[in-house]
Amino acid sequence: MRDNPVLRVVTKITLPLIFLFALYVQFHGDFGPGGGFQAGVIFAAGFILYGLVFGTEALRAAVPAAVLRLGIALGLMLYAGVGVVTLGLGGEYLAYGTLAHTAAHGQHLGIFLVELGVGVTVAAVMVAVFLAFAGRADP
Amino acid sequence: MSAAGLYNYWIVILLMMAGFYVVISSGNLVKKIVGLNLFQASVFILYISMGKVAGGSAPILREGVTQFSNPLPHVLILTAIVVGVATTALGLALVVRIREAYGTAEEDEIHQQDESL
Amino acid sequence: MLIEAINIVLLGMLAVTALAAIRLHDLFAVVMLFGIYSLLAAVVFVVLDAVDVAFTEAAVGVGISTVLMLATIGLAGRHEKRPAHRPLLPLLVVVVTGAALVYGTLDMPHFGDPNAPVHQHVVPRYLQRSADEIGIPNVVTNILASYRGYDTLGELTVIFTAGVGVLALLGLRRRRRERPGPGQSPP
Amino acid sequence: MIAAQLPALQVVVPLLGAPLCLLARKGNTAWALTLAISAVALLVATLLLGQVLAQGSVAYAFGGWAAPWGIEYRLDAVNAIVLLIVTGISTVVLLFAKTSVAHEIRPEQQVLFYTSWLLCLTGLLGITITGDAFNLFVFLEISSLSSYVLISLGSDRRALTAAYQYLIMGTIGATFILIGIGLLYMVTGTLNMADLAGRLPELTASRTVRTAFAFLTVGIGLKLALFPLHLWLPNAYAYAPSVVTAFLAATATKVAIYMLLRFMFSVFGAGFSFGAMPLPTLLVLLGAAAVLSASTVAIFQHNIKRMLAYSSVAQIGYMVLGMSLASSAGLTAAVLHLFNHALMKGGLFLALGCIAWRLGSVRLGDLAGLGYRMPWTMAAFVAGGLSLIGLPLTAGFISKWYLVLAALEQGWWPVVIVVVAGSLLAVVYIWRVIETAYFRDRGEPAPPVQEAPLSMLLPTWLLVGANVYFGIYTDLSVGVAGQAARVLLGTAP
Repeated sequence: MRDNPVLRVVTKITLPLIFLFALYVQFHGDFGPGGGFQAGVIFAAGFILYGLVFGTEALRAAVPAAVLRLGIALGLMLYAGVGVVTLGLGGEYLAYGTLAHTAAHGQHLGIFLVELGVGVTVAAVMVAVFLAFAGRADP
Repeated sequence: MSAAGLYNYWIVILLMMAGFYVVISSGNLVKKIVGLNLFQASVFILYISMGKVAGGSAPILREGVTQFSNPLPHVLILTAIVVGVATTALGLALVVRIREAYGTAEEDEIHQQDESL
Repeated sequence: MLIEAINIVLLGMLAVTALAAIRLHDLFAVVMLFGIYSLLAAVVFVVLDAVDVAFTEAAVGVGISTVLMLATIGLAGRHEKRPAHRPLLPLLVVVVTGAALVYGTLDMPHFGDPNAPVHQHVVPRYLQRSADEIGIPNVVTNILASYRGYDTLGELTVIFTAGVGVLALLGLRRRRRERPGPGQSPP
Repeated sequence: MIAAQLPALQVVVPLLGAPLCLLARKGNTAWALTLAISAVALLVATLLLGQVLAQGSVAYAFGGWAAPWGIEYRLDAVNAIVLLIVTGISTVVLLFAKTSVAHEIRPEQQVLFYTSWLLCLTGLLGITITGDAFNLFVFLEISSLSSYVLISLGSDRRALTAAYQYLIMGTIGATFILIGIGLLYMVTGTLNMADLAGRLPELTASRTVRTAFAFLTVGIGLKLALFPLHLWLPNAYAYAPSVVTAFLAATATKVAIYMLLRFMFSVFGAGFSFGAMPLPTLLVLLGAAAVLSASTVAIFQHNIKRMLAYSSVAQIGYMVLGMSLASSAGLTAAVLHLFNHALMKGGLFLALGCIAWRLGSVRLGDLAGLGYRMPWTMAAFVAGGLSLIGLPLTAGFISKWYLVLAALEQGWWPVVIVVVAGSLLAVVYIWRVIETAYFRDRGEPAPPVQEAPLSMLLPTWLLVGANVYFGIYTDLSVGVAGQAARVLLGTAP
């Protein structure tokens, strides 16, 4: 698969589209179906495609282990951190209304941030799981 | 009268039990995990079925629609699907390690190796 | 009525897929059947108005889970050993469990009934007031991220746990040869 | 202001600690962070118990959304005491963990190990404190997945199969619980436990509710290792790392007992669970079978960890027996034994952890003469064992005494006989260890074995000492347990 030039070129063209679609799903959950989880999965699918076509070593080089760990931790910290911020602002845990001047604004901002957190951790975990399984396959 | 309204649920129960049967009857570690997934996916259908309102539509608010299906089971099942895939990933990782340590993914062969110690 | 008919047909197809998965011993085929099962389930979800769930089931069931299962049978072998005899105890357990569930359906509200208790108590507020209280048209997102946002934090923690677990079990680097034999803890 | 937010902090602090811990570079850093977070959680649990004892019950609405629309945390005497047990045991075992984990877990896995520990703590606390049935399922899965990881890190390859077996059984249990919660939601339209409790009484005749009851009982029974659903437990405890066994044995099954109590008494109500359903008969039979069969099997084990694991199945039987009486005295005994058993099994498994650290083995035969070479460790084991048997002046005596009194109150003589028989069987299996350690020669010249270091002995003796303390001063434990029993029966807020 790795020596097929057509596949490599097509992948290089497709990848930006996949990431764009992931971003669309990430930020469009307000109106249609979608949200952080689905976006994270699509994002990870892009990386996994890259790994399948260019080899898992190339993917390991592109996303080092330390970055993956950071991503896995950061998304969850963002979500849980939003709750801590609302505590600090005098509301209950995850009471987004306190985040902005009006409750509705605060809700929008809060949902935006937690969905982002979901997307980051899900994408990082999926890529890590793929690499972990792939690492066992190579003799 | 009663049969018509419950018929759906009975098929879903059949699906759930098919998955459950695979989990507890199969001796292959991978197939057990597949069974768990079948079992859980069928439970998801049970939840979503109870949220359906005849004549309702997807719970996205828009002009001209007044009758919606129940969104709460959808939310619960979104969470449950994610929990399910997390379990699957962990279970399969365990299977890979067991296969490396024992050279097999069959329950009875693993059991024999541990017995012979 | 049409929806119900479509639903019954889909559920029938699901049943056939599940029963085939029980009978087959080639794990590759079993996993493929599972992929088909997830796809059919996603269609059922669309028919039942759960578009978000359908999207996720397609991404997870057909995508992630199936790929992981294929990867695993690539590493662990694709053939299931045939059991020496048909296990009777599992069959008994399943029949009893199924019978209990069918017994439980007898007092259930009927499929699609708009007056069922599930549609009465908690949910009307989400449908009627979330537009004012939160202001996002997709009610599922409102409940998921705000009303029950704490559940979703838990859900993300589950994913995090799975990530940590897979890293602990398999590691990110290429495999090193390790402890092939049995034995007690090292000295 | 902080006081009002304590219920959220109880779970959120360890939850946020987990990703922080993942970023640690060294095992020791991760350990220090985990210990600090666990200590904070213990402090929070103590303050919460104070709040509960002062004002009866405490509620917390996440996101500011009132229940039943939002998710609610709700505390009373029953879960406040369980929170204290979980955080207390976690902290003491973590004190012990540094040396033991450095020995048993590979360096590159230590950070992941402590991260999983925090996740497991988060899950157990989340199950205990929540007032929402579906939220309980989510946190149940956090604690389950992380405990599969913790168990699989044991150094024997059988740890992998034990973790896998537990994963399958645990997921079946969780799915049954999910079905039960779904059926309840179907007929009531709510997921909030207090709200469910208000709506279920008029539905007692519903066959759907009865099925939900059955599925919740079986599902929780699987997590609880209730006889005969206990088959995953002995291997999981025997092959997990020493500290994991101590932690899980003292907390996970306790939280499962709590779940059973919460659903049977608070959600369904004693009138339904013990009137309309045949639960008392069933529980008394299963409890008695657990005590007698598991204690007997324990006698024939050569691996002491496994022996104590079977003993745990038996101890769960005592708690179930207390529950089956469905009286104030019976529930007091059940909650009391839940508390005391956490102390004894925690102490015993830590003593075994010392032995595993020095000997690299916990097989009975290898312990010959150990009583003279590791005197403090073996003395701790003996003291913990006496509490397990139920000798006077130990915590184990107190809970068994209350259980016997509760059974006599209702004239249930067979239960008394089962308790006495179970205690005699415990004498036999604990005596086998004592005999080997003190009265048997190794035959060959013994390899030089030193006593365990103070960092391990102190936490061990802390738990063993607590067994003696709560065997003499019973005001606190019996008082809270009695209060919990009244809450469960609905005679106190």
